[in-house]
Amino acid sequence: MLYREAGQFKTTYADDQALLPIAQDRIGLFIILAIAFVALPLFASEFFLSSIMIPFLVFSLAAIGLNILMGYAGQLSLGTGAFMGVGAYACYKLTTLYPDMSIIVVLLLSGVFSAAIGVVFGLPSLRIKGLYLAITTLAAQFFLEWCFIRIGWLYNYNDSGAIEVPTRTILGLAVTGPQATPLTRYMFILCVVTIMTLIAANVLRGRIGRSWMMIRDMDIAAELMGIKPLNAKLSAFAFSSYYCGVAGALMVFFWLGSAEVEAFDINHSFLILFMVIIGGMGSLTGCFMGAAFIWVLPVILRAIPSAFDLNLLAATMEHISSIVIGVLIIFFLIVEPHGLARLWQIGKEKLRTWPFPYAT
Amino acid sequence: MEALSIGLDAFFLAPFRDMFSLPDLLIQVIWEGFVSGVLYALIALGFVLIYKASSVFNFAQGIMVVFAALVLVSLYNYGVPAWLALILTIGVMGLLALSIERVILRKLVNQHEAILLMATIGLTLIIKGAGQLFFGGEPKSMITEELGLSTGSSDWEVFDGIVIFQHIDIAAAVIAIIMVAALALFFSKTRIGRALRAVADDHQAALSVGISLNQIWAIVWFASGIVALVTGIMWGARSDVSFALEIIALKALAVLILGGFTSVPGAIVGGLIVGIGEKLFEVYWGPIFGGGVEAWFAYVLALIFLLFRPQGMFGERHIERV
Amino acid sequence: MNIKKLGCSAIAFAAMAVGMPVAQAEDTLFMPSLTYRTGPFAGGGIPFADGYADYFNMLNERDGGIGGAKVVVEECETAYNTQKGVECYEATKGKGALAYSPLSTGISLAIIPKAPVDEIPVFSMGYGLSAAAIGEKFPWTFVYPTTYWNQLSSILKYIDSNGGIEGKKIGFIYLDVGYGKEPLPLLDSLSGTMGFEVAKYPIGVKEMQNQSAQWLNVRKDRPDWMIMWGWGAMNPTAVKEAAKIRFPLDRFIGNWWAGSHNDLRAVGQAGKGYLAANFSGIGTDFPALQDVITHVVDKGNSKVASKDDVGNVLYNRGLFNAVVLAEAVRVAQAKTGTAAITSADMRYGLENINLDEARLKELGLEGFTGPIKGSCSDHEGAGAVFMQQWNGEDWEKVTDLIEPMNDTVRPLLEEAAEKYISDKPEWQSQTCG
Amino acid sequence: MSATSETVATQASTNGTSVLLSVDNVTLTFGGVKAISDISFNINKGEIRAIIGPNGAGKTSMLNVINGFYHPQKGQISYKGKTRRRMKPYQAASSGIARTFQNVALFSGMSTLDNIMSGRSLKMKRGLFWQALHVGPARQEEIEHRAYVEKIIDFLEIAHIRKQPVGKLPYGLQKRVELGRAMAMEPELLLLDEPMAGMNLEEKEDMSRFVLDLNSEFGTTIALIEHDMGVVMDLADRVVVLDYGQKIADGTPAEVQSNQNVIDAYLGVAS
Repeated sequence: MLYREAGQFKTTYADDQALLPIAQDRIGLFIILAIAFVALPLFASEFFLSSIMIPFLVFSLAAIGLNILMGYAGQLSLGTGAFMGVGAYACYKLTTLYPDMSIIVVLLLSGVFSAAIGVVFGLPSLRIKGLYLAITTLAAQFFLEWCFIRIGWLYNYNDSGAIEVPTRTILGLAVTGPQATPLTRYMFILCVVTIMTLIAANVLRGRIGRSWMMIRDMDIAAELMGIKPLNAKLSAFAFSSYYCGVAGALMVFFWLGSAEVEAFDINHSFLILFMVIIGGMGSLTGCFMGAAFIWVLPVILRAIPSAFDLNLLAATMEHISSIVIGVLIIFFLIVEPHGLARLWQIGKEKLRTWPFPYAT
Repeated sequence: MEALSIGLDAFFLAPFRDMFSLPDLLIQVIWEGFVSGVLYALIALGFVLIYKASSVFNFAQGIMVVFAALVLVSLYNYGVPAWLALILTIGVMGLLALSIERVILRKLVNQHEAILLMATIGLTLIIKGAGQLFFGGEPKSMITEELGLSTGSSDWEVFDGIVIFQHIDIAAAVIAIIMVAALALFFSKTRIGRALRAVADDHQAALSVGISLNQIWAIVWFASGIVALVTGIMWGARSDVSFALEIIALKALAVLILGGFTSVPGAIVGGLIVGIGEKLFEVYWGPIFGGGVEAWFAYVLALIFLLFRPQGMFGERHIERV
Repeated sequence: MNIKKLGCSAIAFAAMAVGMPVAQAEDTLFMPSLTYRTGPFAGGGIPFADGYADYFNMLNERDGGIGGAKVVVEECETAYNTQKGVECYEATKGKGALAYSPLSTGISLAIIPKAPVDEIPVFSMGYGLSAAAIGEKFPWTFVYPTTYWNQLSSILKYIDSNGGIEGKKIGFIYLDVGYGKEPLPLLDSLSGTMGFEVAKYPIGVKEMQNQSAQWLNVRKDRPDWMIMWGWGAMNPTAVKEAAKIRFPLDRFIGNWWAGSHNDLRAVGQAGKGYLAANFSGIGTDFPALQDVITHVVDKGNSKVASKDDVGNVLYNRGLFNAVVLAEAVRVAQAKTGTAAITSADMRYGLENINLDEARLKELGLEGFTGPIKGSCSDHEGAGAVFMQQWNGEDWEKVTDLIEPMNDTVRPLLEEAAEKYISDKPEWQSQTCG
Repeated sequence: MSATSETVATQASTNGTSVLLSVDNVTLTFGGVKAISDISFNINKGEIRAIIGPNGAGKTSMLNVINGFYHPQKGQISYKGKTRRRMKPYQAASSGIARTFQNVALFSGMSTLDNIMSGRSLKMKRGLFWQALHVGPARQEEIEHRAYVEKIIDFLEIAHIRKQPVGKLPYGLQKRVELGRAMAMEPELLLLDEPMAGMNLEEKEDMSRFVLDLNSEFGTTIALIEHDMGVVMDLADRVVVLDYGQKIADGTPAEVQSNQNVIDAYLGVAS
């Protein structure tokens, strides 16, 4: 009833090509942003910011990275964790080599390294497709993991073999390291993620994004229409890995504070993959929904027993949440294989036609 | 220049000198590679069976290995005699296959391969959670001797050295061969087996001659459940039964790349190549890289292989049409 | 799930979101327990978590807590995963956590930098950063009773006293992560001074149960002794593989995380002779353990799967972790005069701990472990380890305590501590005491 | 062999029309099976050229050779005076060859609008930087191309399905969108692979109208494969007939229709 586009006429192509052509969507986004930028910083607890919102944003960004590759360019990848690792290690090396360089610059540069590595491991995609490609990205995953362990230079030969985040400031305010408050870190990540999401949305609706989707939907036709598969696939790998790399750097620098190689292991790749699947391939909104679902839901599930004074073991809860997520994945695949984003869209369509369900 | 020639020597010649200076060790390395190759091949075989019949890339194969072994050991620990536990475990795997077909596959008929793959990822999470919930996460020892498998070893004196053969490894190889033979017989001699092959070739055609797809799916899942159980017993005997085993199953993916998703001989040959190759590489070349190269060798091998033969070892090159 | 329940959980979630203080009874001591009862390392995590919780529960049952304040143990499952560990830390720190013992090097590394900011001490008992032994540099981190480096020196001393170490070849097989690699610098440095040769065999986490290639390398290199820094499923597999290549198991020594009952039960008779370092007593033959059995286990308040698990190596290790924390609480209570101490008091307590023979006897733990005495500069206590040997069915203590080579190790630790704080300007001004 | 191509070229120039594309002695085999053997013909600028023949005659393979998807073992293709033996499909596209497919090959996950916009890919030049910001030149460019695409949408009368995902459109409309996508490339040579297949009479008439208009209004040279002889006779200026991978006739519709070889091939008379 409230969600109607009737009466909203577009008079220019520019209006019609806006990211959110429907006014209600724009209002909704505005409310979400207002909550994220104003309400949460004012009212949310430290735990909520540092253990729910920060990981949620980091994972959303990583999911966007993977979704660009998988959902938009149609190239399955199981190496997300490793690409995030490249970003994190690059960020660490850069900031320890050049301590005076602004952390923002370091962060943006670190994505470049993971983009480069992404391109190298994307090369086989020119000959290999589908599931076969997914398994070759496993080679990237395991080989890079091995490099993170074996190449001591990457972690400055620390005895612990881990990268430890030094304190970096912006305008005198600590944004990384233990001194940085959850609020500062949250606001920083929120800005980065918001801007990068906007950029992704812009790129995806332009020529480059379209060329990825052409390759995804019908690679032969795309080639016959002048798309060079080499450029399209590698640019998708580069762009996707850039996002993953920045997400990895954010994860270590603004969330964990330190990381060993296990932080980027194969399970991490799967975690991001689940987010993309659950959220919906080929949907940016879906990335956020998927990240919320996979990361926040278990946190809530864990909180339920204590809310009801149920004396359940933490481990039991862990098993149950694993089962619940597994069941939900299958449930979604059966009910709506295109993920939460599609469900959301269907919901909106229903609203639009309500109360006449058969109107189109 | 000199450094380069030393480097080339270290990489291309020295490993072979090492091999021939201790031939008994070389034989041992190849044997160890062969045994782990057999186990990789078994896991890959589980994948192939299911993929052939239903185009489902069963990601849960690895966790099924753990689950089968866990059920067996836990039943024994509850006081069930070993032989009965084995039979009951086979029953449990059958039940699992049946419920997977009923609850999941039947609802996802004709969906895209990627969606079926994801469904098996969901299945993995469920089995993992349920397995730990019911049986606990702590590692358990495999009931090797109780199942009548010898834990001893035999020596073979050769080239002034010895090669040690663990009886359990010999048993693994023999049982694997028997299983592959049994499967081959099943495929070629029985009505259901022939139906399975028909399904693999063409779903529509199979349906039109009155073969129930549901029945066949349940059967292949059951068959790979049994393959998983055998793998679980063998690998469990080599170390222990714990959820860490699941990670090894990922190596079967590299095997599948080499052998192709639908080829039983491919799974076997691929398994042996990966098994023997990685042991040789780790022992003779690993020290050059600081060791631990086994972690990626199989995947990188598969990747390089794919670049030259994208269709796999036994796959046919197909012509793209528009 | 009905609407009412949904509402309740929504409220719980909202409470979490805005950080409503959770009502706590007065005079409690909140001890978070970051456990891993799931995942590939659950085999080590479960008994440790049980011992830890049972000891505190025993104190509650037997003495009504510590100094009149009940101990509240809250478990948070990490699955040995750093991300989840950090989440657990953030989730529990606001509830008045007194100290953290995450039993994971990865999680320890993640929370050590947070400790001075949140003012909650980290007690990584025999794991984590070795450099944290230097109290001046790491005022908020404790590694009693000893560090990996000192432990390694004790193991090398044991080898030296069993046929000499000079000119020998020592094989070092380790889990290829930060934990396993930590002793490498010391090993390299001591190989020069003590005159032995080192061969290294890394085992990737994914290859824990697939070690045959590395053991073939061992067979090729023929080391005189093997030392293992292993964890989880790596341990039983390694012992089995060693037995397979006929490596003499009485020359194969695991560190204190590679010598639990869970590890060797899977090996059984085949593992006979295998040695491991340990610093906490084996079995239930201590009054304190008997109290745990009477007050907790027999009443069905323990999470142990069977009563036989009480007294096994890692159960006792977890229990010992709780013993040290409880003692630190007492020291802090004595100083402040209040029962409900703060985490900053806890730091004082940990730093001024003095578990001497007499005190151990009072606690019902005579002979359980060596004495520990902390100080401002010494956060490890330079404790000694003993060797235990697997007899095919159980562990037996086979040596007395072997003192570490503290004189050699301490300067290296100081060097490492310097290096750790070199890029942390805010750490350079802090000091102990 | 070269003599033939020379004669073709001379023929064309004497007719006063310029040759846009000529196929010279092309042979294509798949693992020993000949799909096309030694075929030569040409396409003049501005004409509608039909390629006909029974099933399996090698028509689609011929189109695939022309736009570089298959590489012939023998022979060569000359396009706009340039001769290339091996050409990548995207090179063909950038030199102005567009095509549609026998089995609709639309980008099923995208809307009608996006599908047609995708035809503009080669015309759009702005780099990643401007696209990321989506202000200034990139936005301007997107809007300009949108205007052109809207013209095509009007021309093809598909404005009502502009925002719909193409996967769910009826077959006839999908074919139309595919034509639109090819038009968006502003091709000089448009290859249509059975544009009317599976259509009812009304749809066929619409499509014929579009093809003729496209040829006359936009001046696009068109080569089409079609089974419906009626349609071919109405549309085509010249027809080439293939059978079993060989050229059996070439000429105006009337000439071809009366050619004995063609009649035999279509009626299945043993030759």
